Amino acid sequence: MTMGQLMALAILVLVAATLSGPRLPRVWLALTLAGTAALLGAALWALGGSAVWDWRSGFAVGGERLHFRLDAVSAWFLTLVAIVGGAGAVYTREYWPDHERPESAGRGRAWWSALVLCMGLVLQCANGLHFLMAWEAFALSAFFLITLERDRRETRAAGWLYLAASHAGTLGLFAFFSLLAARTGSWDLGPMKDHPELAPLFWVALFGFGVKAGLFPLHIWLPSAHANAPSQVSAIMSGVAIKMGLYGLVRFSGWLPLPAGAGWAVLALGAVSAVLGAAFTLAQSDLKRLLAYCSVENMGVILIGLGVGLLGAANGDTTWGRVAMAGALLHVWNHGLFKSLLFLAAGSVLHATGTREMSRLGGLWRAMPWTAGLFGFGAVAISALPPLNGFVSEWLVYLGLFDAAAGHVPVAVAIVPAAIALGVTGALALAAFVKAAAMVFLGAARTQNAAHAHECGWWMRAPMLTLAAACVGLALAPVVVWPFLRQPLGAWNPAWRGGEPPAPLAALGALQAALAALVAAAAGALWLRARANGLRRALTWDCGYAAPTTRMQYTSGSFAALAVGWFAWALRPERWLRWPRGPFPSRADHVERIPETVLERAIGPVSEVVMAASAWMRRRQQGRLPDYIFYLVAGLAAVGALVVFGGM
Amino acid sequence: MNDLLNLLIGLAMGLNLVALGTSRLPSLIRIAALQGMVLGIMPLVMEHELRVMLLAVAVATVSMKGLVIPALLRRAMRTANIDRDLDPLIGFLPSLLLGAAGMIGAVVLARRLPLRPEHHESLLVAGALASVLAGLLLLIGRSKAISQVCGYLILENGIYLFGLLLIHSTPLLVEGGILLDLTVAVFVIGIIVDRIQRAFDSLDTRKLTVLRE
Amino acid sequence: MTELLLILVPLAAAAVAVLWPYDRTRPWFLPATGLAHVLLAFGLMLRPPEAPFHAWFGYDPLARAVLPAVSLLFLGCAAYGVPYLRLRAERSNRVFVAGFLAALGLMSAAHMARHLGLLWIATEAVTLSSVPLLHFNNTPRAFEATWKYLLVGGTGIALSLLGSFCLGYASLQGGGTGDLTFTALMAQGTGLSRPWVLIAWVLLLVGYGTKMGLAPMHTWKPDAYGEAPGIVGAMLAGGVTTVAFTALLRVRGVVDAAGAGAVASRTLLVIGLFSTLVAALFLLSTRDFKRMLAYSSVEHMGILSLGAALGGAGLWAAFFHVWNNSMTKGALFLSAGNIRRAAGGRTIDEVSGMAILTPHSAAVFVAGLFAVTACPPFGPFFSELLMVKSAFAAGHGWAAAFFLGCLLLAFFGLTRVVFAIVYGRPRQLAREMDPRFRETLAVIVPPLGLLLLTLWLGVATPDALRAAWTAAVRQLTPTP
Amino acid sequence: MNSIIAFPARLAVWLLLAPLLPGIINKVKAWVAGRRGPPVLQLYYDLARLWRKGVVVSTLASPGFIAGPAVAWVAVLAAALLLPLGPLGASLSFRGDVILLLYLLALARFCTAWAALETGSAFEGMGAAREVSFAVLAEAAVVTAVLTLSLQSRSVSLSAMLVPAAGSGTLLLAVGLFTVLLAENCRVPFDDPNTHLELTMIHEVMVLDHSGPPLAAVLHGAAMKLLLFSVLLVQAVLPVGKLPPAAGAGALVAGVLVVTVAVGLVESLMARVAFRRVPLLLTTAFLLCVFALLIAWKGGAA
Repeated sequence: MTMGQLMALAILVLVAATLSGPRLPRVWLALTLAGTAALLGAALWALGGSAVWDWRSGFAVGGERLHFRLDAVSAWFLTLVAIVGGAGAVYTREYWPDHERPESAGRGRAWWSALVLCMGLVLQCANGLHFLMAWEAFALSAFFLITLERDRRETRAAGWLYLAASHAGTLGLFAFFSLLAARTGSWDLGPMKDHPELAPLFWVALFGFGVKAGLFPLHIWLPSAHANAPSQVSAIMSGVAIKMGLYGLVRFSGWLPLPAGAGWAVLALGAVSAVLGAAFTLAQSDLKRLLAYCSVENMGVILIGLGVGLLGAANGDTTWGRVAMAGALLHVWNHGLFKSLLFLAAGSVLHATGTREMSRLGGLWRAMPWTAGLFGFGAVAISALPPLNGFVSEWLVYLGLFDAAAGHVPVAVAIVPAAIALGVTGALALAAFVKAAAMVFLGAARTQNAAHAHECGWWMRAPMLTLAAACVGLALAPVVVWPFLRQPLGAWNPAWRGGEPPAPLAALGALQAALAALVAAAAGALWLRARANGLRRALTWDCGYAAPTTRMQYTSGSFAALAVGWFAWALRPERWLRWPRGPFPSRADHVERIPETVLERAIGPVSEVVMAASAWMRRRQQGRLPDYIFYLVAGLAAVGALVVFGGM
Repeated sequence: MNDLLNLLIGLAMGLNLVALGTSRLPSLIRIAALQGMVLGIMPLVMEHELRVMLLAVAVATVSMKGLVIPALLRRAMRTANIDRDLDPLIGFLPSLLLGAAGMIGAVVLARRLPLRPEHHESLLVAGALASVLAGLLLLIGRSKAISQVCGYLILENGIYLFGLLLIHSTPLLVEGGILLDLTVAVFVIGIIVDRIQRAFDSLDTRKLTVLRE
Repeated sequence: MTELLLILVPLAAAAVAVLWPYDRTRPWFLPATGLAHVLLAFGLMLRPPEAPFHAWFGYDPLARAVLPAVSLLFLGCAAYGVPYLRLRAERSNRVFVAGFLAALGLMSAAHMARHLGLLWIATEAVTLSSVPLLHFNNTPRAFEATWKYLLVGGTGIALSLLGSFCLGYASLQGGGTGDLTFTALMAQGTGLSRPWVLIAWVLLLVGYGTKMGLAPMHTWKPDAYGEAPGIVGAMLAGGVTTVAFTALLRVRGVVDAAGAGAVASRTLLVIGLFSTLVAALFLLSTRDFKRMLAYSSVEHMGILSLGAALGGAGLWAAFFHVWNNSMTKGALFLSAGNIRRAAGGRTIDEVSGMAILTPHSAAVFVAGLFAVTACPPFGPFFSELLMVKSAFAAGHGWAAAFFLGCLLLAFFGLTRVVFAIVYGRPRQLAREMDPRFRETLAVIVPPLGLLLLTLWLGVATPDALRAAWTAAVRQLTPTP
Repeated sequence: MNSIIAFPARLAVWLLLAPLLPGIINKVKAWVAGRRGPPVLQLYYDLARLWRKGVVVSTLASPGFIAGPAVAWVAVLAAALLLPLGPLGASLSFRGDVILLLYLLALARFCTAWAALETGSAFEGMGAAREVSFAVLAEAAVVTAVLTLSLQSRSVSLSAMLVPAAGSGTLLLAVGLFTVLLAENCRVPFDDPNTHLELTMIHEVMVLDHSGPPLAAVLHGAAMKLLLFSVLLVQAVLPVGKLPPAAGAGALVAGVLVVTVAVGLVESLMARVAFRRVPLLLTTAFLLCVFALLIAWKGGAA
């Protein structure tokens, strides 16, 4: 059985799954798992050997022959699609079942497998026309997944915002691909480094794909969409879908000639996304919104790696560029895995308590130990702490930056600030995830529904465990991943087709394993010692205060206040304060809200101007016939003027 | 020959100004009808020998433009017992001035345009343009439905005038078709006006503004 | 000779329908005639007569490239008309059916007219024959809409007549024999007197542009489409506009041959982009979903004239888009008609949650929305993408960018309205919805069929059509 | 020196000598204040006693409450072992180990904060919030310092990095790192380890609820962290690696002592700054490191 047959099988099975989704949940689950398994097989096949599946159809679709091409770069992303797609499908069975969601469960299943299928197609289309088709189909199925719960007003609003932003990006891609086709004379895609005149197109692509990837100024749609979507959808959106935008950037930065400023721009964009994304992450008080902003941050980290890679490739295919690029690609996998894990865990919290508001949760670890443990695991991983996998990829990116800096390369002006930005990002992310995990799972329950939470079942636990296991694998044996990782690296830049790891991955892996063991041993030992000495339970010693209430706990807002204050220039927090007055103050309150700065402060005013123009137009058309005739005559005059004076 | 034609055209152009200046609905209708008749007899003046088809066309035009449609409009006006003053959106004096300016402009333009030798002396082009302008001016400047129909009539008269330039070249079949279409159009408009007057109790188009943004 | 049947069959059917005594069975004339017309149109397209039947009338490549689309659309509307007229059994449908059939015949005539004067006559006749269809509802609103349609459209059509005369005079002045067939005019070419040609172009563009509904002459459109029954709206948006567009193309061919092609392209480009912008701005804040369709139609007319302005590949894409526009508009208007009837309201303040009340129509409506906003795999995606591509290829980069911006605004407006009426909870008005209306197969299949046609056009464009469009492009571009 | 004895030696240094530093600091403070003060070995007695004591755990706390200190302790120890120790060298050295060191310290911070939040106490939440927030600025300074070192030495592994270039840059770097040391180890002027006003504390308030062996782990970990930073600072300033072993060891010990005394002096001569001013101070440290970086860069470029 060849890779091509495997791919074809996967596509057919997923189509069947889509059709079976509305009516037959079990069949759907089986088919979706089979399809994702086939996808995974094909992807690993492509990554294993440097085989490339290249297939052109005999028939034409939309006037162009289908052209599928599965090379290592596509396969790298396809792996993620397959894993998360399968895990989410299993999760759906318990999280979004027919008996709880009679109206939307069926649609949800169908669109889910459609989404997986479309993302798979996007990764394989090597023809601009079909790439756009798959791209838009993927965007639309994502839209229908986000709006599954469409009787909720905010879900509809979030869905519309997503669709609008996504369409803006798609129109950017319209321009990109039609320019490409207009200049090369064919819709076919492939390496075109030998057309220097195509270089400026990179900027159009950066916009088009950047919207989907949620890079900082273009991320406006991301938080609300990921927060309001059903959690398994948030997981695949945040873990995989936004990576499609990244795939576009990687793919076409590898195929097209690049303008001189490309690496610099990408690096700067990445640094901004990373730092500000992290700042916004810390400031959020809605668990899923926090996770969503964290995706912006991680895309920033990946983009820093990509930017260094571009600079490295532009400056003579240097080793440091290779390291950073490897880190970026590896972080794609890592972030995909633990971000999905975190969203699934958040979903199980939402399922158990019915709220995403962190200041209404707390102390859940007792009721839902599995979720708590898995979320904690994810938090450590996403804060890029050793001994987990997040660290491995960020370490590679750091290594690229440090190598470049140590080498006193000409582009160090860009490299050094990026390194510092990455450090700040790490610290912010750590703060954010300490906060998230602690506010939700530690301390005392802040509300009744938090107190009466229940653990999720195995259908939801199993996918989370799978994702966590994958993370552990990547963490403890990064050197095993290298043989796969070098394929996309080589496919992206043939000069980097080298065999040996760019960094002491083996040493790092060994150290991480040792550290893990040591940590476990130490924890165990301390626990035993404490038991031996006698372990007594008592009230929290709140500095002698004997009657602590749950309201006394630090909330997410107060936890973040300090750092938020430092980033107020970007976050623009809105505060409403009423100080306690008089000897026996009746009431005092302090409301704080972190606005969607870009959306409310930048997009808002612009759209108001447009709407004003629209209103002006409407006032011109009030049903008075003489006016209409006048417009007609005015049009006549205008056309006449254009004819007479237009020539000169 | 040509002088007679120019005389008629001048008459039509004068009627344009009167139409712009009049403040009463019945007189406006009368003016439009009169202009229609004047135009109707022009082909007979232009042609040397009388052809049956030509005669038929002339008769049809005169009867339609001069009699039937005005009658229709009068009926609508009477049944819709609306006040006979047509309150202008553009005042009478301004419309008069605009009309005069348009007429002068039309004459100037007609002089600048390349014309066939046999049309050098005739006022056809100028008259056509002037009537078209006057018609548009009425359509824009008067608010009552009937007055707008009159404006439309005058506009069409202008086009008809221009059509006379081609009377030798275009086959009468086409001419006839065009005339038929125009008259039917105006007829339909008349019918609709009649219907509207049943639907709404007034023909003031300022009241016909339910459909709006 | 058989070409004439395209005109005569509907007219004859109309005549018979007038005389037909039974209100219940009369509607069946519509699908019958539609089917015959489709067969004729496609048969003649696939096996075209070697020479046009007459210098004045003929099923020439241009007609072959456009008329079958109108004929298909008519078939869809006719199929829908039967159940629709059964719902409106309270009043006689004699005039309606006759007018509808006559309109088809006259539209065929207008598409096939190869003589300046005949073209105008047929267009005007189409306008007049659609008047009784417009005020079929007999409400004051309908009459007001008709009134505006007549006067604005009438003024426009009058101007186009003046333009036709000017073009005729241009040929006379250029020493022509006064033969006003397009072939003759194109043959005369640069012999035409340039000033008159330019005047003619301005008048004809504005005149037929009014019929097409290009801004700022679009003002009659929302009123007419908003008040007319769904099938009439579909026919106006997909058929009558096409007539005017074809007319413009024929004239443009002459202007091109007269050596003023650059001027024509410039004006078409500007007016097309302006229409797209105006439509987008109106779409952003309109609340009535039938008027929304009207503005969307204005937008697509702008797209068509943009394609015409680009010429060559752009013109080809414009023909492609004519087909897509007809099919998509048909699907949208018919499903909107269902929704309108079921909801008993026309604005997003009165209507919502139709996905629950009329699931199928709502689904078709949403799919149609994505089709009309150029989302793949529907046809408009391909035609508009081709248009953007040819715009870039022709070096009109800024025009393409502006165009894409307008598309984005339009997308915002359309999605806003459609989701508002489709999703959410049903409103009170829908409780006392028309009791006779049920989502039967008869009212779902026609719009669905048209939608599938759009899909088919996009995904698997038949080579016959591609060939037809190429031939039409060749006919319109003068060979130096 | 072969690693069979080197490794135990290093381990011994980190585990056994670390608790000396707080003692010395306290001695210095007492001496400046004219008191006798606690014995230098006080921390050893405390640790020994705590290791034998029983444990009181908040009713809200999860097992993480015990695990946290353990993990943090391991993380600090691991970080320390990565750091070359003068003539003893590092136990393991590879490209990029410096980044691992930074992130191990981050792991320690994560676990301490986690354990602090286990109890749901407002005070410990406050402490944790401050710890992680100030770490943001401190991290920037540290990363800049490390970048400076790698620019100087054109290498990215600690053992090769710690070869200071003589010059004004080194001085700036020293001051910057010293400030970071004070902040990271929660000394005056950032924090007052032995005040009893919880509202003003960072680190101490995070461990309010710990007792017995976990508390011992926390205290020992803190001591090790202090030693780690002073060793890093000394080796960043003095060319310890280049000297002959004996001299090197002497220089290192002397340097660490100087740093410790300096900490003590700062604590006795300065007062805690208001929290509002802390970011300012950290930013100053960051800027010092940036200047050092620029100098190192020019040096490298020349």
